[in-house]
Amino acid sequence: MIVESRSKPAPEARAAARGALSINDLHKSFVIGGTLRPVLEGINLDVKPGEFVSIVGASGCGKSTLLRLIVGLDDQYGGEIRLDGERVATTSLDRGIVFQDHRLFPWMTLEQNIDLALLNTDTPKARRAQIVADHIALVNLVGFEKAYPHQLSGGMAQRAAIARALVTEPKLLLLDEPLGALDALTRVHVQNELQRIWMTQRSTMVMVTHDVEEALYLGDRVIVMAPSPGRIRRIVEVDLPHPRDRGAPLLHRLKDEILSELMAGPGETDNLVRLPEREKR
Amino acid sequence: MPSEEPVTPKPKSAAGGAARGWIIGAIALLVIAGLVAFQFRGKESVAGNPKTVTIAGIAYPFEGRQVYNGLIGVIIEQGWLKSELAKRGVALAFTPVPTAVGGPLINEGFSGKRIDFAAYGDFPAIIAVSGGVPLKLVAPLGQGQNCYLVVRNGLAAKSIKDLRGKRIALHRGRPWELPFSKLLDANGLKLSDFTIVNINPSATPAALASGNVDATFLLSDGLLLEEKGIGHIIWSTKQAPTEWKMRAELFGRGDFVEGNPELTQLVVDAFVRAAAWSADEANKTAVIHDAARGAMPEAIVAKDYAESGIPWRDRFSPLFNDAIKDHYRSVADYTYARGLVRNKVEADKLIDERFVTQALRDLQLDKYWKQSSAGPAALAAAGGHS
Amino acid sequence: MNAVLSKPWLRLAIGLVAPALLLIWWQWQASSGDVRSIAFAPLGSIGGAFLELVENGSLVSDMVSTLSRSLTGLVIGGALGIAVGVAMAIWRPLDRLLGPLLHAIRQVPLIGWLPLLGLWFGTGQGSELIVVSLSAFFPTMLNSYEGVAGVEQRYLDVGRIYGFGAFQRFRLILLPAAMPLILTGLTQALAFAWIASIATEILLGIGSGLGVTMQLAQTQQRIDIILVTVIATAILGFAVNYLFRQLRISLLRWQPASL
Amino acid sequence: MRAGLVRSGGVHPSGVSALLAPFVLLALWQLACLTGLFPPQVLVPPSEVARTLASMAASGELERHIGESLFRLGVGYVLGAAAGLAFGTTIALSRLAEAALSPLFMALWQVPVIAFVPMLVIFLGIDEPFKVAIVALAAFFPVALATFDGVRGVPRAWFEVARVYRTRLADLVWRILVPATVPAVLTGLRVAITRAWIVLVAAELLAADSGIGQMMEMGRQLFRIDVVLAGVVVSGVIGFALDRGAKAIERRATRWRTA
Repeated sequence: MIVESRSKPAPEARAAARGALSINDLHKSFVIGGTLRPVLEGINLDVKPGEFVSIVGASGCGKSTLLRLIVGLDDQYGGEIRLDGERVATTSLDRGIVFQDHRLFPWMTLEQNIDLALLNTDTPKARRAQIVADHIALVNLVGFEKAYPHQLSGGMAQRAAIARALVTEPKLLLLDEPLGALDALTRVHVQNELQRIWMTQRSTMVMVTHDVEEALYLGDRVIVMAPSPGRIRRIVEVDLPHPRDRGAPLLHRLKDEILSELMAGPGETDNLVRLPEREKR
Repeated sequence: MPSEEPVTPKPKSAAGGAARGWIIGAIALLVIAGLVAFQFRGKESVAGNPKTVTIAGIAYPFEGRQVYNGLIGVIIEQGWLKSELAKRGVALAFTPVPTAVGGPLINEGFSGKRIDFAAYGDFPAIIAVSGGVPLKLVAPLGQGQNCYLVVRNGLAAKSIKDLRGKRIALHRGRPWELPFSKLLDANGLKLSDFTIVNINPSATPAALASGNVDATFLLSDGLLLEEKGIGHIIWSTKQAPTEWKMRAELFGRGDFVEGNPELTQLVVDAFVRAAAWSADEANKTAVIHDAARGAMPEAIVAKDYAESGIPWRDRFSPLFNDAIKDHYRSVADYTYARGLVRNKVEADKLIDERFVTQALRDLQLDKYWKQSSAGPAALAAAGGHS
Repeated sequence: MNAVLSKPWLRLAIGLVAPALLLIWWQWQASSGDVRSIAFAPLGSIGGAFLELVENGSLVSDMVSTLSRSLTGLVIGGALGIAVGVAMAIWRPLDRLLGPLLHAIRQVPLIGWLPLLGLWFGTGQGSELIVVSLSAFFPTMLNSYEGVAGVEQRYLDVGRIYGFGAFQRFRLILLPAAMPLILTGLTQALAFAWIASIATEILLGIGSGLGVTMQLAQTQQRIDIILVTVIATAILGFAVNYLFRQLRISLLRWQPASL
Repeated sequence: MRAGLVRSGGVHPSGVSALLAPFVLLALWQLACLTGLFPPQVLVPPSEVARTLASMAASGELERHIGESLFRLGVGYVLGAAAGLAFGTTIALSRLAEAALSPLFMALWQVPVIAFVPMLVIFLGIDEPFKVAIVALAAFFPVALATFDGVRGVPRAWFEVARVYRTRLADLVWRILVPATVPAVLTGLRVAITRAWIVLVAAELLAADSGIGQMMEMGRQLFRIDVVLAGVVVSGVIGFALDRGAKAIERRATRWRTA
């Protein structure tokens, strides 16, 4: 097992071999109104353990569907999705996910919401309280253990959802536009938190976002997808150490490049204002 | 440290709130458990005795329990029947039935063979027999109940003739429909000469008081209407031959009576003993007091029982006579004619006199009651029937 | 205006204005002397009847008897209602199979069942409890079904992600999410069980209960006693409803405060 | 495979399986009668009940009963529901009205209709107005309660928007209140239909020459359990149709509201 050393060795480095995601020739289509509509086609992607990959693309390029397939909520697909060699069929504690709407259970306190993730793990009961407390500290929510979701702000709820996803130490953490619903200021804070957590936890992360800047700031690689049917147009390497400086010229150059690519579109002469298609959840 | 967003009020100390919540919850559970237990108290299961004689009777709510006002009440107090049956290893059980829905409940009990005997009205009994439940009239219970024709205030009507074309409240399908039709026949009238309004007795006082109906025909609650000043009585079965009254008897299930003549004899003996006790002038006040428990006020019961024509002793006479046979023939004819029953009942087959005659001999009471003298003479007083 | 309404004792005072007006109107009807005095007993005689019933202890025993019968019916009918409602919401074929039948039976009035109940359970102790439980069963079943069927798929997804078994899904997601509607069902069931309890006391003939006293008062044309039982029903009903609302508030403290 | 729990509003139980359970029940019932274990007079076989229904339908008696009952239900329900809507909205919108009227409302909500009979007879006589009033009373309470919950459920922000644009009361009610409260109100209307139907039958027991309730009461008095069971079938079917109709309206009206 090769322990890959990162530029800045994290204090409790996880066994680096976990969390290798490989997707080959993935295709998926929905039956909408009787006709078969392809949503994802010919997706090939390999994510190395501990790597942070961002996926960016116009709405309707199937990025959320891709995540639902990887996490196992939807098991109807062609092709292969393997995590550390195991084929992905249904949900498993090895693959965590954070949704755009935080989906904390309104009837549970913050503590209970995070603790429920450990319910079916083999962590002994005694240690669970400690693990939950650690993760609440990790996302800076100390003092709100007994709060109900309706008593938390959007940003705090989103951080709680991240804590819940991390508490099972999943090999792979998926983030489906986790910061989409937050205001700009909170989003920057949570991005920093996310990066700090990623560097300490060292788990593999795949984040879907519509914000190119965010994708570049956080991702080792940025997958640019094209819509209908969803396919990978280009993979952009971001060769900068973490934590990164938001003002780095490389980031700006890559941002303009990706944006122009996204805006150009593959030769379709559709007008700019196109009614956003309701993305299939 | 990223600055915190404004947060809604800090969650109150959950520990304090939760503890108080648990205490309230515990108290609430205790109260509910207590109330539920209260519900299941006193539901002792009937002793699993192979042989049980079950007698049903109209029961009244009195001081939180069901009491039987008539002869059944006396039987229970005397305890003679219970001990006699116990000697033969047979248990005695009583089924209380409310006045509001007495007849149907007993008929359903009879057809389900859950009831062996019932002291109840003539109409429901005939209806049961015509419905295919074999019953036997094993003992007459006195002279029957009086019915009253009450007219609302401000209406100067002296007799049923004056009410022609008026609105009369009559609860259809109930036993006192028969004496009303006899009164009409005696006066050459028909039901169609009136607008008959079908109201439950509980809604009648208000209807009479508000003038929605001009008159009503019902049992002793008529006396109450008069006492409350809502109307005045212009006719009652006291002015008619005794067999016009609404009668109630002791009926036994046909197959039980055939199969267990000895037990039936004991039951009839008990009823005759109770009748003898009630017929004794000395017990008059006790009888009236018991009859008022959970039913009409005592004064009304006394007024209802007060009848110059019938001596107190005869009021409880268990003797069979032609008047009773005529009564049940007319009930059978009326219910069939009115389409209340689908097949006609043979009244004579209903009556089984063996047990009363035997009981009178066993209890040396055969000279206690004389055949009541009610005959054609009394008929004349009923308004010139030809 | 809001300042006035915020002080609890002032709210209570305003709350008593309408009942006071009702009593005055009542007294005016009762003393009108004509026909209406039949239905409107003057307050004095109602007070007298109240004391009479309290002295012979029948009012208290009636209230306890009716309250215990309706609460027992609520406990039995409610529990069954939640179980069946939830089962039908979780297991679709059961809903398609049982749903229409239960919704049809729900519409049948009490009088329809009495002969059959009398047949199977006799006129003895059991049948009135069954009737009361039935009347509590239906509203709870209906609301529990709507509660569980309405649970959002996104919460169930979270359950799947964390490997919830069927029982965990029920205890941690379905039940709490459906709790608001289940409590609404139970509140309705309480009112229906209460009314059914009084109806059975009249129709099935029971020893004691507010319905029994009401029926007896009607045959004896004691309007004042009827009104005492009505007032007792109203007060007891109001109290139990108030307790239910408090239970609801404490059980649903995770919900944002309403308007 | 556990069927998805997404709100099943759209899926209408397919006809066949909906009829399966009633059919099985009828078959069992017929079997029970043939065994002779139960008295034929009380547990009347379905074939017998069908024959009675047919003969009553032929004689036009059934049609008269149903016609009168539905007429009373219709008029009473519309009156009761309208009053309920108005009352519910007023006590929801105005804090003062709520403080003044809701205690009395919560107290009367539990009182059985039988208690109002003497008063109603005095004022309305014993013919149609009396029965219509009883039905209206039965429908009033659930609708008022549901409207209150519905209006109170409207987010306060919407009212503030209305105040900012100084919308007139009529627009406020029509454009904001009505669409927002439709789901809750419709549920209340649905509960009210069942309540009204059951109370109507009880009212017909008290004083009526026709109507389903009267038919069943006479059936029971005359030991014609087949007539009573015919009444059970008719009231079940009619009640079920009314309920499904209300549910269909509710589903169509709440289509815009995703779970």
